[in-house]
Amino acid sequence: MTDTEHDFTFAIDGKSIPARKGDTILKAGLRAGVFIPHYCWHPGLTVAGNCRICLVHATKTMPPGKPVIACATQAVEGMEVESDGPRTKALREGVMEFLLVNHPLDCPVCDQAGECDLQQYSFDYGRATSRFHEPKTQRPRKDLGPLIRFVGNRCIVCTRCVRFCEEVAGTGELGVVGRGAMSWIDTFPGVQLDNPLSGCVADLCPVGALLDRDSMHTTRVWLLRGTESACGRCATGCNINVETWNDQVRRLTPRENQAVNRWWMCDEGRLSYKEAQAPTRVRRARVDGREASFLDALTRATDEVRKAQGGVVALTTGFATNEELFTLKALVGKGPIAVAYAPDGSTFKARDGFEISRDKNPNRKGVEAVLGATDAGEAAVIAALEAGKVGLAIVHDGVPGGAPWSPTLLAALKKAAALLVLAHDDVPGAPAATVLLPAMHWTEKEGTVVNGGGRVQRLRAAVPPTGDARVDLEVLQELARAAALQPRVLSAAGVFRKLAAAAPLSFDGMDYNGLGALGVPLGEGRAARPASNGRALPVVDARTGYEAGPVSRAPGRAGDEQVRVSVHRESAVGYGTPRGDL
Amino acid sequence: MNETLVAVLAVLVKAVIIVGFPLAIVPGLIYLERKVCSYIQGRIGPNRVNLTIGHIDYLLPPSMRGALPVGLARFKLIPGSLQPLADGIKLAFKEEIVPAQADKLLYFMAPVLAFVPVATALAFIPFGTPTWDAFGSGHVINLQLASANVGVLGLFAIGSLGVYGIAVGGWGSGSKFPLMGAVRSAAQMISYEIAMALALLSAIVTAGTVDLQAFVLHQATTWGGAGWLMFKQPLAALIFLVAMFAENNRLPFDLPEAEPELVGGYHTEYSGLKFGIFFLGEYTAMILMSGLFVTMFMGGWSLPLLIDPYATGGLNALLSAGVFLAKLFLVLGFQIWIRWTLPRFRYDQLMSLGWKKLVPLALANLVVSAIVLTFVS
Amino acid sequence: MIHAAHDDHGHGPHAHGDPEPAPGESIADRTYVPAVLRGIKLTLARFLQKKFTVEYPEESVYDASYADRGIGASNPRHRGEHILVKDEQGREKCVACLLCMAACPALCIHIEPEPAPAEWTDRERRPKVFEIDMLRCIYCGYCEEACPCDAIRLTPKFYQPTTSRTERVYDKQRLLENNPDAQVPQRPRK
Amino acid sequence: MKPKLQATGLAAEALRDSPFGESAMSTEPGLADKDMIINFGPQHPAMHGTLRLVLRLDGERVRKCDPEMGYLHTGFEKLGEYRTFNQYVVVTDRMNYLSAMANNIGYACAVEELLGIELPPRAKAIRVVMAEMSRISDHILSIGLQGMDLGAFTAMLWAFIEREKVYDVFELTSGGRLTTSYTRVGGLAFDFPEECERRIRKFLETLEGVLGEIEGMLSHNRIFIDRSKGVAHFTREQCIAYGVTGPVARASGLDRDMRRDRPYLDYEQYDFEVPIETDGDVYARYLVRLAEVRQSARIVRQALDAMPAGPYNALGKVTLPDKDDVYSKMESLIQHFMLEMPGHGIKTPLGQVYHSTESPNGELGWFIVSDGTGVPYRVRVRPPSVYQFQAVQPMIEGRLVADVVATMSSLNVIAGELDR
Repeated sequence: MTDTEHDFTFAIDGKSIPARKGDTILKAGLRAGVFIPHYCWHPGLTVAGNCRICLVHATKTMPPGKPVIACATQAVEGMEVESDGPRTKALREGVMEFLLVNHPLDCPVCDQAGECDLQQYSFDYGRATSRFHEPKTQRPRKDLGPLIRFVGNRCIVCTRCVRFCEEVAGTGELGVVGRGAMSWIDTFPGVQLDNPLSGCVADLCPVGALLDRDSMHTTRVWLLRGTESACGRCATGCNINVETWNDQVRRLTPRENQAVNRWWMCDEGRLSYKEAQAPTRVRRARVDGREASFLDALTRATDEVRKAQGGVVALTTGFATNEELFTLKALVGKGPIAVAYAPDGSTFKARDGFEISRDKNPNRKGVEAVLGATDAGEAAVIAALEAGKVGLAIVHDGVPGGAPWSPTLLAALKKAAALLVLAHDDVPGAPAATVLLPAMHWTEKEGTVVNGGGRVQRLRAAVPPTGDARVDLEVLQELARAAALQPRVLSAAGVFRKLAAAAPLSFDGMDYNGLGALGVPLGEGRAARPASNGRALPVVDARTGYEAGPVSRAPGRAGDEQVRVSVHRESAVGYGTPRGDL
Repeated sequence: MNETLVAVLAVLVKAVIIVGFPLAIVPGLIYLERKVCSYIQGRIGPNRVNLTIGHIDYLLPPSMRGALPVGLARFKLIPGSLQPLADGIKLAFKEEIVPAQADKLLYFMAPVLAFVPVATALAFIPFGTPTWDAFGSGHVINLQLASANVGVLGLFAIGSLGVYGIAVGGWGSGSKFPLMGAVRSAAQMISYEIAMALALLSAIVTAGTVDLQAFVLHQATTWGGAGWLMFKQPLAALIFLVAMFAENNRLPFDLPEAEPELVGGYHTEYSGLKFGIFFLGEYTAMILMSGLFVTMFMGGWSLPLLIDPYATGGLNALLSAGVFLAKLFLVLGFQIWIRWTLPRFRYDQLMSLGWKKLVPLALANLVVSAIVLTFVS
Repeated sequence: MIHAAHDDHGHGPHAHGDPEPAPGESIADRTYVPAVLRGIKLTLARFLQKKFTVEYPEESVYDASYADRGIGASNPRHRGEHILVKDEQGREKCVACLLCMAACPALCIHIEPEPAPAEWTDRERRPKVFEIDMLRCIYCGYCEEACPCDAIRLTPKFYQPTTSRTERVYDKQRLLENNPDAQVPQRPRK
Repeated sequence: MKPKLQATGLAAEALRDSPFGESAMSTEPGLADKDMIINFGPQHPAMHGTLRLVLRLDGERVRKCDPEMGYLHTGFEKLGEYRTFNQYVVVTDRMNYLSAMANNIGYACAVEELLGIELPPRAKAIRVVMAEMSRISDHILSIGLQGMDLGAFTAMLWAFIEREKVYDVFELTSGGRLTTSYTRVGGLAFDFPEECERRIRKFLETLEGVLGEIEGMLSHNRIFIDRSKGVAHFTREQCIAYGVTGPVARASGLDRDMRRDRPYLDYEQYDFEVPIETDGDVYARYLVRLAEVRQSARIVRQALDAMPAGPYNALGKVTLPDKDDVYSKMESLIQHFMLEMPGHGIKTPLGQVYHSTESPNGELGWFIVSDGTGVPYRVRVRPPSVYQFQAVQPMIEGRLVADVVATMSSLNVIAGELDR
């Protein structure tokens, strides 16, 4: 916050904190980088103030001298808050001790271990030993809905989940049952926790009381390597972490992006990584109906491109990345491209503005930006096919379950001299492909997509391609190279640079790495670009930088697999780098 | 029985004994060496390859195994007594690696050169009473294969050839460490042979003969049977003893091998049976030198009160041979004991000891002995 | 005499004007003879002493007869082969919390968790795969230290020859059956 | 065509000349001025570990010597950047593998200094006992090996027997004989068992007699003295210039001992002397080691006599809680998890520390840079052997081949410490 944006300052532990009118101590402190522990408080939810871990001592409160909860106490000009002192320490020790009194010894079997606030605060603020000898209370354990399991004994009744269902989802399935030590969370009678955002309560839960049934008991959080990506399931394009272990996606969790998905993501998107392992998935390449090695198939495909001598048409979908579309466009040249869009699906509008898009194509806006208006594409492709001028038809179908091509178009493909299918699943109704190559799922892809709001976001490869699949973008570029359209195969960043140069209006001034974790809206590339240096390399702290090596097994929750500069954090601060605060 | 026949037979038998002697005794010596050193070092030593009755078990069908009482089956005659045999089998079956740089002829010749001369020189050592009227044939058998009247010289002439084995082996290996070992060995043997010969000269002067059998008789008949030259010529005996260690490449003079410095010295590049023959040659040389020491300084086969030096009976001959063997093992045991007690000299120190101390000392001893003897007699 | 000559070595061999010549300097020493005699005396003494060797396959240092020398009894702290501890019902105690895998400095433990069968009411998770690569293991005992359930222990078992490398990768079954003697008592850690 | 070899110095000459090439074999004129270049190691009976010396020999005389390292590359410094502070203890075992315990202790002390932890008195006393036992085992073996390299094999095995007894104690305490992994940041892996004290006292009783025996075999032995006196002479100034520490430096009159000069683990409480010799040769080093064994025994006795009761781990949240508490108490279970889970655990403050201890071979220093995470940003080790290995060259140039082994064993260079 710059000086002009704050209304007044107050002090936490002697440090001056700028604040706006109406800010609570906790909020202003967090914004200024002073951490005050909290369970029940969440930036996206109303203040409940029931966990009491954020108790601090402050001046100018009523009655004076009484500890206050930082999450619900407004900061006042000149207020002095003690957050890291002996008195506060005693308060937090007391709160932690009470929270742990009835907490079962479940860390070994609890999936939250490793990302559990209870563990963290107990270690940071709690007592070292227990004074409690009595038996612990027993509360129920049940499945609240298709995605969520509730383990009552671990619950600290912070009511984040209750407030989420009430205030965000607006469905209000959850409530607190019982009193005192025997209170827990439950659904109202006859109701299931099955709203489209129900998975978020597992993310919200600071302890292991609400768990994601899907990924339960299959891994541990410290083994997961997170990849900052965007959800490729609908036009909302939620920012997510793709969390993997042993080259398998284990779960998807939302990442905060106020411009896109706030803190949430939908259940459909959350489970969509399973599409990558669908049994119908194309895993092996085929040439003339016979299984072939990928290299043979690719060689055959490049031969066909050369034979076609420009007589190329292409079919693609709203799932292709901008880079793939751009390469496809170059490959086709003046030839037509038909685009198939997934049909509209269900939508859901949360009460805080988060919306599941009706449009299920993650990159419809991108197709429009890269290819321009495409309504005439299908007719032009059919016309070209019917005319018998097509040497090669390329079907790029990266849609799980297959793209909705029109039967006419598919029938017309028979007329092509050769048919190259780069597909994720079988393409129903399509004629036998000359060359069939496996395509990638979006969790395996590297590239950019444009969400429904016109924001250019990066997809990042979290796992290697399944089966024999290679990188789609590289396959398409190999074809372009065979057709002597480009000299060498570029990375996604390289293609994006060419794309940005070729599409001056929409992608103007954008830099692939400069898109960052949160993306940049179309047309605002130049404004978003850092003024100081042309190409900002992401700077990471040294430890994360080293751990990209194969020797390490240390977990990295936000691994950036691109070129990075590793600087010791002290040095990074000294250099004033964009992420020097690491 | 025909005297000639007996004479021929006797020579043949003696020859077999002399040649077989080292082959028969070296395993025992190796066993002794390993056992002594391990006992000194707080270990048990070889005790796994045994003459055990229980081994018969393995000849029985599996169902009958274990039929022997455990005490009987586990009974070990001499623990580890078959270890030298096992070593020999191991050596025989080990791969023989010939270095690429080796001079093949020399490389193959060296072990033979190291073994044959010392084994031959054993012929000069008298190992029993000189006379034995075998089977009443009237033929007097000398318990000494080659009863040359210049035995000492002969022994030295032949025995000294052993150094060629080492020198040739070191050179022929075509490797650096063996070469250094060979050079060291040659220099060391030459140096110490001088001191040794001078020490022997004192003994020869004292005894007045160069016939080894006569040496023994001289010692057995003077000073009431205790006229051993180690008492008459203690300094010469000491010098001879020291030089003997050096001649045999035994610690503290084992510089040609010196495993911490030269890896294995001249036999670094040898493996398998060729190494085994080197090994054999080394121990035979030890037997030879110890035999010489016993003969010349410890009264040979004689022992006062027990052996009558002039008797010709078979029992007396056997007894005297036994006495010789006992003395021989005493000296061998002493060598082994010293080996596991002392550190090793350095090359220059060894040379200085040989040339600057032992040679002048031996010379002085010789001169004094000569003078004293001249005046006494 | 020997010791006395060395007690003051902190101040140099000649510091106190010791009338005795420095070791090896006397005329007797220069003849090498005393060293030889002293050496023979010492080696002879050793020759007659009790031997230190333990004849391993038949005996071990853990035999009671060697109590005076060393361990004398199976040392519960000895870090030998691992076992997976069984509970009263013969199931593995391990709940696949994967802390041992995280603590292992040699990265030799591989565990894949799975939800426990529904009839196991006392726990929710168990290891589907539990493998220790014993060739990679450095027997540091960190896995045992890390285990919050007393499910993995290092036992004094150390005799472990096999004829192939693959046999050295112990799976769950082998670890459960490995050293039955070590299953019963709770191993004293401290 | 032969590939062109890019190498410098003696090694290049060794490569160029075939090991026994025509130059050395021929009787051509010029043979006399042709030196022989031999590789002393990395596989050589007298090279304790995989050390290599390239020697240029003129007969038996060493004209030039190139000490080389790089044959036991463990990468222990790099490993430190991938292991948590506690996991790294097992790597320290494998540096100077003759005194793993001393390495454990030195490393743990360095991390504790970084964290600013004060150890409970019992932990300190146990560490002192273990460090000194480690010194005894290292020195006594070194003395024995000194004998072995000069041909006195028996003394070495006697020394080995004593070392086994120390290892018995180590096993009883830590569960491991050679690779002890005994210390943890903030304390120890296990408490010191009662039985151990009895065993150590018994060992110390017999130790004096054995030292006397080894002395009888070596100290007064004229051959041993001839071989070691005046050999590998190194002056006090040279020691300083080369950074040589430990018994080697003290044998040259460099009166420096970290235990006395910069006490750690409350070494100032113990009454001991730092043995000094001034000759700076192999014999002096032998005498210093011998005297240090006696001083170590003295320290061990004092530490055992005054062994305090109480906890053996630092209080607070750095050390693992008691296992019984982990099974029964939530706070302890959480603490256990937080310390064991990757990405959590001991968080050292941002900063760096250099801490050195007196290991049996000399000053063992640890330079640890922490970036505030649970894993060191950089671990730099200053192992004494590296500096002593550098000193080999000036020590043996101009001397005989036999002196090379005497020198090497007097320096007690451990290959595991050299490469990083």
